Amino acid sequence: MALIINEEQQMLKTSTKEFLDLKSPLSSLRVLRDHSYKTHDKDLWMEMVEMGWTALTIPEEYNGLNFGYVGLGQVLEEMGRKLTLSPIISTVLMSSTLISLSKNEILKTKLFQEIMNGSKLVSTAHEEGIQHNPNTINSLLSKQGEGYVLNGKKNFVIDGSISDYLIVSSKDESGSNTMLVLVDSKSDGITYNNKVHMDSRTYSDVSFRNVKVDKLNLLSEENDGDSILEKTFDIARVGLAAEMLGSVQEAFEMTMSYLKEREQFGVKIGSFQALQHRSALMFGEIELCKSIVLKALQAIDSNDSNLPKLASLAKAKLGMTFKLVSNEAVQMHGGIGVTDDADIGFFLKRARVIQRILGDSNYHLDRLAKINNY
Amino acid sequence: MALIINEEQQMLKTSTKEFLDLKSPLSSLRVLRDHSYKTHDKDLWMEMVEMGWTALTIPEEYNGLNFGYVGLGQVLEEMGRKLTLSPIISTVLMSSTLISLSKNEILKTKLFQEIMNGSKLVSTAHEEGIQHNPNTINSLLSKQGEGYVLNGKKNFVIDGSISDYLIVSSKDESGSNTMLVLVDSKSDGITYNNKVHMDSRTYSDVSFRNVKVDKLNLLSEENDGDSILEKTFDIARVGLAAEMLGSVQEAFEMTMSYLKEREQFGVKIGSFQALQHRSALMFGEIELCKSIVLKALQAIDSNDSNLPKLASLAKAKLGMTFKLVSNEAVQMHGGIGVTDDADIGFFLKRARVIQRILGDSNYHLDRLAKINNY
Amino acid sequence: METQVNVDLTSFRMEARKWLEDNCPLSMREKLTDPKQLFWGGRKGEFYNKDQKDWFERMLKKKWIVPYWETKYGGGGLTPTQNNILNQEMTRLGCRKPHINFGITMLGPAMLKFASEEQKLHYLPQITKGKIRWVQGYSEPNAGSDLANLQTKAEDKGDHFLVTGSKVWTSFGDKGDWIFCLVRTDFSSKHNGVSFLLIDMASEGVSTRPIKLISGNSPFTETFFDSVKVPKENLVGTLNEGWTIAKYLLTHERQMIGGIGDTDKKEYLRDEAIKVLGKNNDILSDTILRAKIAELEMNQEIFDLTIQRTMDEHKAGNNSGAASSFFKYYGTELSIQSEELRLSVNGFNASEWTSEESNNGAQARHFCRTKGYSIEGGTHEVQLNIIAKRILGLPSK
Amino acid sequence: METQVNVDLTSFRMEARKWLEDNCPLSMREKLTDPKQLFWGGRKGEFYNKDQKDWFERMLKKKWIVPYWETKYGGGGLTPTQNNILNQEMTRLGCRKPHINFGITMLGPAMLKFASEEQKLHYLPQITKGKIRWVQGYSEPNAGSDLANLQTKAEDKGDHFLVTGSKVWTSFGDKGDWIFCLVRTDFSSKHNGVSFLLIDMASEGVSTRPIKLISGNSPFTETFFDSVKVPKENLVGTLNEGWTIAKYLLTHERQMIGGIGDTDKKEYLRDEAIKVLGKNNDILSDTILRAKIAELEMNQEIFDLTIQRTMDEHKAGNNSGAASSFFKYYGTELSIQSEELRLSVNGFNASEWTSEESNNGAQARHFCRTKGYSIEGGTHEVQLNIIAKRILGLPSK
Repeated sequence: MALIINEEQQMLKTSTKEFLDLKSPLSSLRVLRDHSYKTHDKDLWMEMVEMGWTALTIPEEYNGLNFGYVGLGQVLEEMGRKLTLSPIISTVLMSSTLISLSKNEILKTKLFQEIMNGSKLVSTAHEEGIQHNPNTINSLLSKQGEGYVLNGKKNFVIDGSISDYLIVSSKDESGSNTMLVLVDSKSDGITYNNKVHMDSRTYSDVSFRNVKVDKLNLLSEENDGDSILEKTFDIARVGLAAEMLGSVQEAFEMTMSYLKEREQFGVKIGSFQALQHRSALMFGEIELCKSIVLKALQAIDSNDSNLPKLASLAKAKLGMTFKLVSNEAVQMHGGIGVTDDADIGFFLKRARVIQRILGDSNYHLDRLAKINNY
Repeated sequence: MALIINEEQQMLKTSTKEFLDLKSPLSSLRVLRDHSYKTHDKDLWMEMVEMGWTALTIPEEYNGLNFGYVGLGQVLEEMGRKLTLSPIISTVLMSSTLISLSKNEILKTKLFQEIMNGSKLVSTAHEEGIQHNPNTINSLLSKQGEGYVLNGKKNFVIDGSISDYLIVSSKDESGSNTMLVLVDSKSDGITYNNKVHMDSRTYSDVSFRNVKVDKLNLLSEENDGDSILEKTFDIARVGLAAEMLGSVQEAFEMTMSYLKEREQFGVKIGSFQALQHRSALMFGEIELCKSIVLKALQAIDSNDSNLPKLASLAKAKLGMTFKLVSNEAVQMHGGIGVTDDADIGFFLKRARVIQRILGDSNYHLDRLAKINNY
Repeated sequence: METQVNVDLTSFRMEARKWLEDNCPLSMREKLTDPKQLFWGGRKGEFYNKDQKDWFERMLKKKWIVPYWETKYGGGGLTPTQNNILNQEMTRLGCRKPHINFGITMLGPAMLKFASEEQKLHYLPQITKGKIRWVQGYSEPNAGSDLANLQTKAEDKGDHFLVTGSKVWTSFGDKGDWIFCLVRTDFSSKHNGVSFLLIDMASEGVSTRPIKLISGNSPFTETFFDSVKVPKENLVGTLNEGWTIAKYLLTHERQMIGGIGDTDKKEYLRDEAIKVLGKNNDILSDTILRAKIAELEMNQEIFDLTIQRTMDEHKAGNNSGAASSFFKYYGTELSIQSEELRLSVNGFNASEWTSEESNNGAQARHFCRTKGYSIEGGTHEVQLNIIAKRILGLPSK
Repeated sequence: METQVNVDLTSFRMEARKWLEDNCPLSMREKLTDPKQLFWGGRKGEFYNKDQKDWFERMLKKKWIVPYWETKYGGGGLTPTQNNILNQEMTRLGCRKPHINFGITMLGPAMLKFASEEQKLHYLPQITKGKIRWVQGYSEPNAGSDLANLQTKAEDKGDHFLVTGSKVWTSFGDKGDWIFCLVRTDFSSKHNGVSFLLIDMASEGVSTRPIKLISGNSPFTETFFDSVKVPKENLVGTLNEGWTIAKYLLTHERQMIGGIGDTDKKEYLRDEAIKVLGKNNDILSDTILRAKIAELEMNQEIFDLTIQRTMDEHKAGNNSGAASSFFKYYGTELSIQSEELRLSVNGFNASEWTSEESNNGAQARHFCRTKGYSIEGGTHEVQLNIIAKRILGLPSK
């Protein structure tokens, strides 16, 4: 497949950009933050829903747009440029992806409809440590009568404070099967500790204490829990990388503009060769980022068996580049760059949080080596 | 102890510099190389012996100068500036150090005398793999009658092609004791494969096949073989770091001169800010190098129990800095830098070889982590 | 003779140790967990608790607020060696500094070198008593690292200067009493037309506005001067030659930011990593992070040795060592890298911003704060320029 | 219609595959182990062995030495898509290139764009037959990366130019037949006074001297012109506007050095490391080296994708992608880093210089050779300058 986006995908990207330029400039983040760290603008979210963003990856048979992940990637990239706050990561990129991999057709049909019409938000609850660690699941799903009860603790649930449903990973009583269940977020026995992080987004630590789960709410069958989870993670990693790609480009472009504008010692600071070389190096890294993000997005849509490797390449590379570029962007902005008045600092902060979601660069470099058997 | 060299040490350093400026400029290396990779200039070595360099670290009770390793470090640093070829690393830094740790007083007295009067050269043979690995010794010293026989293979013996004696590490028949023995390099059963390396120096792979060893030639007693070897290695690592410090400074200074001299695009290339910043960063790294080398040399003389850590800090830091500076030096010399006509390339090549001796930077970073228990 | 000196120093050490043990409250020997635990003095200065007050007052009485200044200026009159010993003993016990003030670390040294005897006798004793909280004013909105472009002007009005303009990056300008400032007294030349002036911030026409940083905190203000009358005797040094004093002061600032003279006990990132991440086959479970921590700690350890070596060379009368620009660059760079790695170590916890458990996001905010270190007191880029030109002698275009 | 094209391409692929399988000797499908295994052609060109000769002559007869040039110029007349398919099939089988010549990769493209029809018909067919080994002459002893400073002059003597001066870094100048040169034809302006000239190296007054590199080998020479007569018809393009051709050619050179179009089969450093160093608890025993290899291979893989993306964008008529300067910089940088890591992997063996076991120090010499990659064809620094100014639009002073 050619490593370019097609005309339809380009149109989606352009319309997303135009929409966000108008409705969600970078300054929106500051406004929401300064309103007691509001999680997102609900009206804006309904507009996004109307534009079909929650339906992009849903197959036609469920009345979705079947636009694929390359399409969703373009939307995420543009949202990354504006650091737009919305439930798209939790509900669409993670939960809807997970649901699409489930064989529970009844639940799938229902949830897809609720996601597409914007009536429900869904979060996945899967982390149990302070680092991403998909291999550790201590939460327990025990049989009780016709159904189950869930016990355990989950960390860092994205949008946990606003979602209507939670999809929770757990082990069955044998300890060998990974079980994925959907629970109503208001169920008895669920308690939340909502925490604002440095990117002004809210993540929740969630406790489950004897939470009743109907057997109809099982999203995994015997034995497919792990594979659903792993594939969801890989797809989400690529989606996060797409978001990061947008952020990296925006931070870089803002910095290039600043270098062309700001004067010091009587000349534009962009004329200093040391800054020019550092800028050229960043340019190169960003070119690399564009290629791996697109390749990995295509791999999702084409069901490429290399997805795990490509997902790790994307998450590792974007993590490193976002760190580099956000550091250089703040540094090159000088004094103004470290003030809260400047928007450039938002990228620095987002870089540090999104880096950790589903594995940081160290995690994925290590995973790449393991995939390549060393 | 103050981190400065005293007046006597400074005088030794100055006189060494004056001597080498005259007798062994950087160009000598080229001359020896172009004479079929001659190992060293024998007359010059005898002059060094007369100046007392082989006696510097030998205690007064053996008629040595007892000048200590800070003193030897100054000599090695100056030799590093000229990349002087001589047996000082093999005979003085490694073998004489090892001998000084032995309790075999008869052998010690004899060898010290021969080293001090320049009549004998001594190499240590201790590597068995293609990476430094002090924990692997497969060479075997078996009892035979009154004495022993030695079997095994050693790699990368410095000056193995010219030494009169070899000090060889081996295991006894129990496999648990490390034995250090002195053998005449011409003994029956020893064969050499001499190899010129990229630094124009010769290293030997040496095979021992039923080589007879007199019991009087044991340098270790039961149980002290490992500790003698380990301490010898740590001292030698610091000495190598001192040599590297000289090389790093010389390569850097040659490059700074070139930057002030060479014109391109109508200006001195040293006026380009990108090169200035890279130069400033190198300057900083070299300042750090000076501190750790002196601290580690002092630790040898004061029998500081932190020597292992300081030796690894020195070898790791100097390895990284020599790599950085030799790369930058060649790059900043541009086209001329990659020609054989220019001397700057000699530093590039030496950096790659000395880096590997007794553990490269990776090895020592790993060792530092282990010393600090993580 | 030599022996007598050593005996005296040893007994000084023993006395100092005993005095500190007797007088430094236990809570004043704990690691700082909050900037409020530092006492900055001045008109608005308040003590955090009784222990802090006791500690300050005991040290004040002992004349050890600034132990190494001459007694006529309110100092303790200690020799450099005695002062070193006192520092060592304070570090050994973990004693906090009783008082922090730019008057001690920056203005004081400059006054000792450039001020008139009258000025010294007037200002320095007040500093040693913690009566004035000093603020510095160099940078201006459009000057940044380019001090030669200063616009704040001081017009000569006979018995006073009339000062108009503004300064940015004045540390805690809203909490300070007096500001030492660079002002332009002559627009005809760039470097030579600048003077060094002391201004009472209670004067009419002085106002401040906090600058909020990306850390969410406001350690700096913008300070405005609207026709402020400043008595002529507040000029330090020669008119139009304030640049000399500024350069001298910047050197001190660089060393401060670079971490020289920090008496805090060391905390190792590796210990935090071992605790949080655990080990696997005896080595830190994240081997990539392990290598990065090892390299950082290598450089930290060698940087500390380099500070020591430079001080020792200085003592030995040899100033061939590295310059303050290098210390400023490298010291801040290590702090920045260290905080970056700490984020990796602590994962999801590290980026918390508001929760109580995270002490109001202390770690994340501190990380953000370090991003300013490579900009304040001359950016990284300016330091590298200085090294290249002044130390390495590389040519200008 | 679309379908018909696809059918044709598929059958072209099948035919090409079969032809290659039938005609490419097995030894010509092995990995290169020695530069001599490449056939450079020209007057002094010699075949390494019979297989090499057969392979060259069969490809020559098939017109596949330069398969994508028009048949009137001696090419095979393949479309870009067909040519791509042929390349893919050659890579699949591991076929070596039958002939290497700067005439194909550098001069040819420039002539196709800038030469007269007469010149094209004269020179290009000779190139496709491997008759002339071409050499390039841009750099001069005191010009380096600064081509505007060229001093080699070509004086107009009516029917010929008289060329005097010298060139450095002429690749294999001692083995070449003709050189394409930048010469100064007007000293009154810097960029515009340069012309592009073809010179027969057998002409009187041309001499060469090998330049020995730190690798110990001499892939370059210095070439001297002592009043060399060059016919006027050897001028390519417009007089005094050779700079345009030079820039075009440099772009090609950058892509070549940067590794684009490399049809070698991939060898992974990780495999070498696993073999040499072994594993410990399932991961490479040297965990620090492991992380460095993983990072390098990550960048190699993504760089390859970036070449692909750029080509795909180009095909789609979109040239927004990265420039040749970036490919030159990044491609050479990856080669350099890879050889550096290979030294670490192979330890004591890696630095051998002369032994037979080490193939006369092949690895160490190759490492040394890569140090030139960041200098030849415009230094790293020049590439970064170009990216900063031309792509990012950053201002000059």
